[in-house]
Amino acid sequence: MKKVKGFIVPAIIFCIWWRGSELGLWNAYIIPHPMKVVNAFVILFKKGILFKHVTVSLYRALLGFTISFIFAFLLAISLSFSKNLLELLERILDFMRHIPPMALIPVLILWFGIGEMSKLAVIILATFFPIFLNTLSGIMCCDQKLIEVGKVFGFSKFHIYIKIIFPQAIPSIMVGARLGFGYSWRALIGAEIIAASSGLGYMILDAEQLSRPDIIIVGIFTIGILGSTMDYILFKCTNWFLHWEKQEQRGGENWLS
Amino acid sequence: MKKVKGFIVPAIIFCIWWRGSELGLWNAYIIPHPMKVVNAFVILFKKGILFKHVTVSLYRALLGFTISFIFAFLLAISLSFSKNLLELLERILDFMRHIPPMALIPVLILWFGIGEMSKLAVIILATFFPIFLNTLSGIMCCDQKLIEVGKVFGFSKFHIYIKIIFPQAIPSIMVGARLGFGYSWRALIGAEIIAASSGLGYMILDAEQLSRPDIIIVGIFTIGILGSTMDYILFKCTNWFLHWEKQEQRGGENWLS
Amino acid sequence: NRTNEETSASSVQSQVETINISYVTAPLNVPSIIEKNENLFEKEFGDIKINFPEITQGSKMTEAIATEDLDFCNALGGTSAIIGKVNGVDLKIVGIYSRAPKGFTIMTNDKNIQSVKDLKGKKIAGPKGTILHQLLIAAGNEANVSINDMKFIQMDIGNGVSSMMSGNVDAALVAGPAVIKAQEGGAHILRNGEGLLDATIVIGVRAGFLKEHPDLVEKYMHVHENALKIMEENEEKMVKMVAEETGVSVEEVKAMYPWYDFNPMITEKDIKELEKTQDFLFDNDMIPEKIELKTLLIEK
Amino acid sequence: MAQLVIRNLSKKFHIHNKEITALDNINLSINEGTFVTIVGKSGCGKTTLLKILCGLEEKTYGEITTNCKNIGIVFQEPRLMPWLTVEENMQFSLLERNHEQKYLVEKYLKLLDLYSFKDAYPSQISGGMAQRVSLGRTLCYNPDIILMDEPLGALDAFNRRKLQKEIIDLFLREKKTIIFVTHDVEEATFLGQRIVALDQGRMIKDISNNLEYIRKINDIDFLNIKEEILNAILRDVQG
Amino acid sequence: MAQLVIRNLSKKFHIHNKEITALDNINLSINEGTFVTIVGKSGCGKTTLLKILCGLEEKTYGEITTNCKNIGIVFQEPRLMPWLTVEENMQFSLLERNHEQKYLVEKYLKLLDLYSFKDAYPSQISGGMAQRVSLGRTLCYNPDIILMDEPLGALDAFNRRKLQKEIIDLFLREKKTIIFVTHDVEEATFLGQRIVALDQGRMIKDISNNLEYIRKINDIDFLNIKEEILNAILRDVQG
Ligand SMILES: Nc1ncnc2c1ncn2[C@@H]1O[C@H](COP(=O)(O)OP(=O)(O)OP(=O)(O)O)[C@@H](O)[C@H]1O
Ligand SMILES: Nc1ncnc2c1ncn2[C@@H]1O[C@H](COP(=O)(O)OP(=O)(O)OP(=O)(O)O)[C@@H](O)[C@H]1O
Ligand SMILES: [Mg+2]
Ligand SMILES: [Mg+2]
Repeated sequence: MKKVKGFIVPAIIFCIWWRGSELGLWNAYIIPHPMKVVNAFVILFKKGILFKHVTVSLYRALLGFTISFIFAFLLAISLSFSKNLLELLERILDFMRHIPPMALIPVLILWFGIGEMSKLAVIILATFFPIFLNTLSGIMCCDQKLIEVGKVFGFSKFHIYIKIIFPQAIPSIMVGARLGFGYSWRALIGAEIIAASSGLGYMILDAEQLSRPDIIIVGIFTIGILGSTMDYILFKCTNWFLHWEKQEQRGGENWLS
Repeated sequence: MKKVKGFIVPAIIFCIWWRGSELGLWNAYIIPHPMKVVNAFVILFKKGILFKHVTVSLYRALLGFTISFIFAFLLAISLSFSKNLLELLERILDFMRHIPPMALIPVLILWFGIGEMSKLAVIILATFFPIFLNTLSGIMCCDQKLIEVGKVFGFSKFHIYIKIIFPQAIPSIMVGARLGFGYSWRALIGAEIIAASSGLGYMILDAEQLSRPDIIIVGIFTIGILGSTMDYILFKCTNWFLHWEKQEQRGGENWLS
Repeated sequence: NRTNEETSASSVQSQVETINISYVTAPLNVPSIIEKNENLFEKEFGDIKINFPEITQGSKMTEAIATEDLDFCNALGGTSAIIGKVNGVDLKIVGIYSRAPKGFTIMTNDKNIQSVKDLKGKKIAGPKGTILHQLLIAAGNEANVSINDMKFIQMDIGNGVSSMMSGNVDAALVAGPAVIKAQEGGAHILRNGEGLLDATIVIGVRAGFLKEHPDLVEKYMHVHENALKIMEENEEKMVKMVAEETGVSVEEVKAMYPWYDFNPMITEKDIKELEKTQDFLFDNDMIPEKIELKTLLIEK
Repeated sequence: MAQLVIRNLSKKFHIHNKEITALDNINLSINEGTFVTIVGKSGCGKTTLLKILCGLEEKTYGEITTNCKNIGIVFQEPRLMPWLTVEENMQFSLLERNHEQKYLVEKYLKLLDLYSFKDAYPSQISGGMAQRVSLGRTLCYNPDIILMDEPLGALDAFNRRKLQKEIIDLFLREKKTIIFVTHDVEEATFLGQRIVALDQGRMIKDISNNLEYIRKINDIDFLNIKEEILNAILRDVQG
Repeated sequence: MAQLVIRNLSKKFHIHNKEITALDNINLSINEGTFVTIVGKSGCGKTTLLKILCGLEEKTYGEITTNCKNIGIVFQEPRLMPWLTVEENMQFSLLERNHEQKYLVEKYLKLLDLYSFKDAYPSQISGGMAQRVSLGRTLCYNPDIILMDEPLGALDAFNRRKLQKEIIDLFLREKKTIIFVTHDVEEATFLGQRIVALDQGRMIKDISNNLEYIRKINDIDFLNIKEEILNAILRDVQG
C-alpha cells in the first residue's frame, strides 16, 4: 500500500502529460507526445544502445561515488583528529566548494587527459562535499558524554571512533552519502561533456545537439529512475548491514525510504 | 594566527603556479602565467565589467538560495508533519534528486522562458536537496525524550517545532544550508548558459568561447573567493543571530569557520 | 489546426511589443556587433523593445525559436537550422549571414602532422553535427582518409582546443578567435574550408513571426544591410568596436575580417551548400530524414 | 467526586517478542487535592503508570477518566534543554513572560537554591542541581495534577528533606493533586495521604495515611505505616 | 605505599565570568585496597573530584600521583549507548570477547537482575535498570581503581541494600581500591573503610571506619560514626 502511494503523483503527471500532448497544450518540439518517447525508448532499447549507455554511466557514477566517499570520509576523520590540519585546509576546501566543476574542465583535461580519469574527476568534484561536510558535522556534533565513557575505558582513538562516534554519526553520514550519490548521477552530464562516446550524459548531450527531445526525455527518465532505484537498493543494503533498525530505538526515522 | 594558517596552502599553490609557469612546466594556453591573469583582472576590474558580473551573479545566487531555502524548509516541515504527504511525494522527490538540471534546460525554457526565471530554476534545482534532506533528517532524528517534555507542557505542534525541534536540528540545517549555498554558486555556470549576457558564469562561458583562459581563471577565482567569503559572512551572522555559541555547550563544534 | 489559426489571427491584430534577437559574436559576427552597439534596431523599430538574449549554441537557439522566446537568430549554423527544421521546429531562413570557408579550420599542435593525410588513426576533437564536423569529413574525403580511419571525439571548440594544447588529442576543429589564440599557443592550421565548403551561416526567423509580421522581417533585413554599409564606411572605428567586443586585438580582427563574406542574398550556390550540408547530416545519421530545402527558405 | 479514575489499566511491552507486563489491572480513583505516593521496586512499573497518565504512553487495556487537562510531570531524568540556561529551562513551559510569571520563576529559583546558577548551562551544573531545575520547571508550569517521578532521587538528605517540606507546603497551600513516585518507603510515608505500593505491575497495597503534616519519622504511627508497606513489598519478594 | 596521592588539588570553573570553586585544596592519600566513600551535599564537588581522578577534567591546581593506569568510573547518569542492547552495553568495554569475559558479563547480568532484559535497548528499560547496567559495564571492565558516582541513586531500598552487599563482596574478594561517592551518610558509613566528607569543595572530615563487614546499621558504633559525619556536614551548614 505504502509502495503504491508513491506512484500516485508520477501517474498524475503522466496523465497530464498525455492529455496535454493530445490537446496540444504545449510545444511538441520540447515536450513530445509520450508515445513518441516510448517509441524512442523501444528503438534505443532494442538496439542495445540504451543498455550500453546505462552500463557505462552506472560504472562511472558508482566508481566516482565510491572514490569520493572514501576520500571524503578519510578527510573528515583526519580533520576531526587534528585541529591543525583543519585550520590548514579549511580555506582551500571552502574555496573549492564554490568552484563550478564545469569551469575546471580545461584544467582537468590538462591534468587527467580526456580518458576516464577526467570524467571521474568531475563526478568526484560534485560528490565530495556533501559526504565530507555531513560526515564531519556528524563526527563533530557527537555526544561528548558518551565519548567520555570510551575515554575512561582506555579506548584508543580508533576504538572511540568505531564504537562511539560512528554509530552516532551514521544518520548524518547517510544523508551525506545519499546526497552525494544524487550528485554523482547529476554530474554525469558535466562529466560526459569531456570526450565521451557513451553514457547517459553523452546520450542526452548528443540528442540535444541533434534536436531529439524524445531521446532527451528517455535519457532523463532513465537517469532519474535508475538513480532512485540504485539509491533505494544501495541504502536498503547498507541499512540491513548496519542493523539500522536499531536507530529506531533512538527516535530517529529513516527518511525517504 | 589561526586566520593566517588557512592561507598557507593557497600561498604554496600560488608559488608552484608561478614557478611552474616561469619554467614552462605546463601548457601556457590552459594555465597562463599568473601575471597574465592579474592583468586580465586589472582590466576587467578597471572597466567595471567584473563588478557588473559580480552583482548580477550575487543577486541570482542569493535569490535562488533564499527561495530554495524557504521551499526546502517548508517542505521538510510539512513532510515531517504528515506521513501521508511523505509517502505521496518521496518517489517523485527521489526521482527529481537524480535528474541533471542541465538536461532540463529545454523544459525550463519552455516553462519559464529565457529570462531570469529559468536561470533561477537551475539554481534552485541544484540548491534545493541538500537543504531539504538535511533539514528533514535533522527534524526526524530529534531526541524523542525532549519532545515528550514539550508534549506534557501542552505545547502546540508549532511550539514543539520552535522550542525543541529546531534548536536541536540547527546543526543539520546549517550543514544543509552551507552545502546548498555552495551549490548555488556552482550552478551559476549552468544557469547562465541560458541566454545570459552578464554574470560570472556568463563571463567564464564567454571567455571559453573566445579562448581566453586568463579570464576563465579570473572568473574561477572570483567565484571561489566570493563564494567562500559570502558563506563566511552569512553564517557568522546567522551564528551570531542564533546565539550559536550555546551549541558549544553540547560538545558540537562549528566546522570550517 | 483550428486553434493555431485562431491564435495567429488574434495576434495579427495585436501590436508587437518586443522582438527577441539572439546575439552571437563568435566566430566574428561583425554585423551583429555593429547592429547592437550602434542601436540600429532600436532606431529602425521605434517603439518596439528589442532584446538581445545571448544564446550562442545552435540547438539552444532552435529550442528558443520553438518556445517562441526568440524571433530572430542573427547567426545560426546551417547544420543547426536543418536539424531543427527536420525535427519540427518552425523556422525559416531569411538570408545568409556569412560564408567563411577560411574561418573554419582543422588545427594541430603536433609538428609531425603536416597534412590531412597524416590524420589517419589520429584523435581529432570537435563539435559533432556542425559545419566543422562536415569540414573534417570533407577534408578527409579529399585526402582519401575516411572518417572511420580517424578517431573523432565529440567536444565543443573550447574543450577541443584545450585537449589539443595539452596533447590529449592530435588535432582539433577550430573556428573564430580560438584559431588565433591556438596559433599563438603554437598550433598550426592543417586545412580550412576553402574549396571544400562555404561554411554557410544563416539568418533564421520564427515562421509564425514571419507570417504575422512580414514587414518587420523586411525591416530587420534592411537594418542588416545597413550595418554592412556602416562597416565599409567606417572600417577603422568598427574594427576597434569589434576588437573590444570579442577580446581580440585590432590586428587580428583586420586579419580575419576578409575571411568572411557577409552578403545576405541567398544565391543558388548557397542552396547547393545547404543541400551538401543536409547530405552530410543524413549520411552520418544525424537526421532521420531529409526535407525539401525550399520549405526552409523564405518564399520570394 | 474523583478527579482521576483508573479502571482495569494494563500495559504490556514487547521486547524481542517477549511480552512484559509492566502494569497489571490497576484500579485507582483519586480525589481532587489528594497527595498520593506510589512506591515500589525498580522496574515495577511506576514510570510506566505516570507516562500513561500524562498521555505519553498508550495503554494496552483499561480506562482512564479525568476532568482536568493540565497534567504536569517531573521526569525521572532531568531532560533539560542543553541549549538553554538554568533560568531559561525553568521558564521553558511559559509561552508568555509577564510579570507574574517572572516572579514565579524567580521564586522557584531561590527556593530550589539555584539562583546563583541561573545563567549556567545544564552541562555546567551537578546532577542534583539538574534534578532541581527539572522539578522547578514543572512547578512553574503550575498544572492541576502534578506527577513526580522520583524527583528527589539524586539529592542528599538535607536537600531532600528541605524539598520534601517545600512540596508539602506547596500541596497545603495550593491544594493540588500530587502523584509522587518514589522507591523510598520512608519518603512515601512522609509525603503521602494515600500510599500505593506496586510490585511487578500489580497494586499490592493501597492505604491511607492521615497523620498530620509535617510528620515525625520516629513517631510510632509513622513507623507502623512504614512497616506495613515494607512488609507488603517484602512478602511479595519472598512469596 | 599509597596507590593514589592527591595534593593541594583545586578546581575552579567559570560560568559567565563568575568563578566557582568546585574543589578547594583537597589532600588525600589512598592506599591500595581501601574502600573510600566520599559524602557531601548536592553541588559540593564530588563528581568533579572523580572526573579529575579519571582524567576527564583538567585540574586547576595541585598534583595527583598514582601508580596504576586502569581507573574505571561509574557515571552519575547511566550514559548507555542507545544503539546497543543491555548485554552489548555491559560488554562495551571489552574489545575481545573470549570465554572468560563472556562468563563475566553473564555473571554480572544475573547478579544485577538484568538477565531477562539482556536483549532490551536502553529506551526500553527503567531508570533503575539503566543505572544497574551502567554499574555492570564498569565492573566488567575490571579496573584497578573503581570510582563510583552515586551508582545506587535510582535504586529502591531492597535493590540498594542487595547491591551494597555485592559491592562489599566484590571488594573483599578482589581487594580493589574503591572510591564511592554518595550523598547518603548511612550508605557512606555502611560501605567505607574511610569516609571523606566534602562541603563546598573543601574536605571537612576524613575519618576511618574499622567496623567489620557486613555492618549493622543499628549498631551503636555505626550510629556514632554516622552521627559524627552528619554533625560535621550540619555544622558547616549552620556556620
Ligand atoms: N563543566 C562545568 N562548568 C562549570 N561549572 C561546573 C562544571 N561542572 C561542575 N560545575 C560546578 O561545580 C560544582 C560542583 O559540581 P559537582 O558536579 O562536582 O557536584 P556534585 O557534588 O557531584 O553534586 P551532585 O550530588 O548534585 O551530583 C557545582 O557548583 C557545579 O555548578
Ligand atoms: N518503551 C519500553 N519498551 C519496552 N519495555 C519497557 C518500556 N518502558 C518500560 N518497559 C518495561 O516496563 C517495566 C516497568 O518499567 P518502568 O520504567 O515503569 O519501571 P519503574 O518502576 O519506573 O522502575 P525504576 O524505579 O527503576 O525507574 C520494565 O520491565 C521495563 O523494562
Ligand atoms: Mg522509573
Ligand atoms: Mg554529582
